[in-house]
Amino acid sequence: MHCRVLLFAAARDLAQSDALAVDVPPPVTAGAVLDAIARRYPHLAPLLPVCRLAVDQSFVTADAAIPPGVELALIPPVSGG
Amino acid sequence: MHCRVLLFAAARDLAQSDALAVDVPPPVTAGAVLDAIARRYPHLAPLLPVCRLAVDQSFVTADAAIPPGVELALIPPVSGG
Amino acid sequence: MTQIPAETTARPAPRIRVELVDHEISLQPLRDFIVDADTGAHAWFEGVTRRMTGSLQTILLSYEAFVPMATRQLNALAEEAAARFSLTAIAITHRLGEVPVGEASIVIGCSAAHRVGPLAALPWLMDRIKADVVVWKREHFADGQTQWIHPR
Amino acid sequence: MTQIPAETTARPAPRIRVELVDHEISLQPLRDFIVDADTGAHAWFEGVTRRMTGSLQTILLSYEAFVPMATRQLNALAEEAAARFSLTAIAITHRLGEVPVGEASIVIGCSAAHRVGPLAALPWLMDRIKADVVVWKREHFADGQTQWIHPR
Repeated sequence: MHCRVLLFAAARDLAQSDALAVDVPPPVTAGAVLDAIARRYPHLAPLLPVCRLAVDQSFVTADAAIPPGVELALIPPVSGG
Repeated sequence: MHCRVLLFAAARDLAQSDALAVDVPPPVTAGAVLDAIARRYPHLAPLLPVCRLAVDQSFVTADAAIPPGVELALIPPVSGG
Repeated sequence: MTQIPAETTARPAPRIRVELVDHEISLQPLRDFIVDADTGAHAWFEGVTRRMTGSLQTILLSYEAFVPMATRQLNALAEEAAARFSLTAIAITHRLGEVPVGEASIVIGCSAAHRVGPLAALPWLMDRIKADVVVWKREHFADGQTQWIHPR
Repeated sequence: MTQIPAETTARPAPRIRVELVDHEISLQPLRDFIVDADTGAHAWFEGVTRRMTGSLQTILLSYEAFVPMATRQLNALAEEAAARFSLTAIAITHRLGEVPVGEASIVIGCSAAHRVGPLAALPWLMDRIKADVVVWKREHFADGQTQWIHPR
């Protein structure tokens, strides 16, 4: 499945883009999306272990299934407040 | 010992004065001062069990000895803030 | 707002105001929002850019957010805090973009009839915001370096 | 103030300001007092006269204090809070006399480099103030009755 993923903060700087695209083989889970990003974008790999994936603006766990058509965002550790 | 005691809030209203005076037989402790007030000013008696005595602007316990010349204040339960 | 007439014994819904802004945060509108005649206790937290972090001198911080998700998260946290701590009103404003030393990046104000709820709500909210809300801080140091802060 | 040159590693003494006033409390001087470039976290509590206590409508509260003792107690509590919670600055203002509905009887502001101390200091201070500081509140109800509040 072709997945577009929004990028923020250091992840966006590392990728030099505010989004990336990866093809994820089934079963398409959040963990599989992160694995596909790590393979396709080695610059991002060091940051990925501490990132979370948000699906339609909610955090999901690695085993969550990703249906087609949802909005994906790669969330590095947050530092607001 | 002749003791003058400052009064505040409901205690002052009950006594209709901002201070009172009592003669306290030795040993002059904080508890003895409160007992002397209760005998001499029966209007104040219902409030006294919840009052504290301050000696030179510090709270003392009932068994504290009261030396001559200190400032005594009868402190009803506080409600600032 | 419901069309059903309020009963005097019914607890009104908490008032909630969440904003992400790109300018200096004004306190007065936030105070006006959380104050009413039946709130006896107001508690506030302001997070402000400070000059020194360890031995490094900060010139300014800049904040970026995934705005729609952060807005949704802050509203959900405000709702949860209002229920958990019996708040009458709560206002959360986070500033984005550059925040110079001495200016606030976040202001939270909340109110209730009594003091315990608002005072307990502030640390709970700040902990939750710092753990989960999708806002990121970048330090700009006096030596020209910048660094995204990604606490692990 | 000491004449010995400050070492950059020494922790400066906390700044403390305690006031009992007989007029409306202005926040701006308190903010100016607790803010400096090295404080990243400011927390505030305002206790405000509210309209309803149970089913009784309050018109105003009036406060009386044993002023020299209350001033001494508030200074001691501010010192203790500053040490216990690593505060940079702390300001406590209590208003005396009549305080109409919607106006503050007490404002506490405190600051530190990080948020944990100021947020923990506020409930600690309010609990201590309500337990021990020699200030008394009198309720003036809409029906003309007045009552000293002497919680047991």
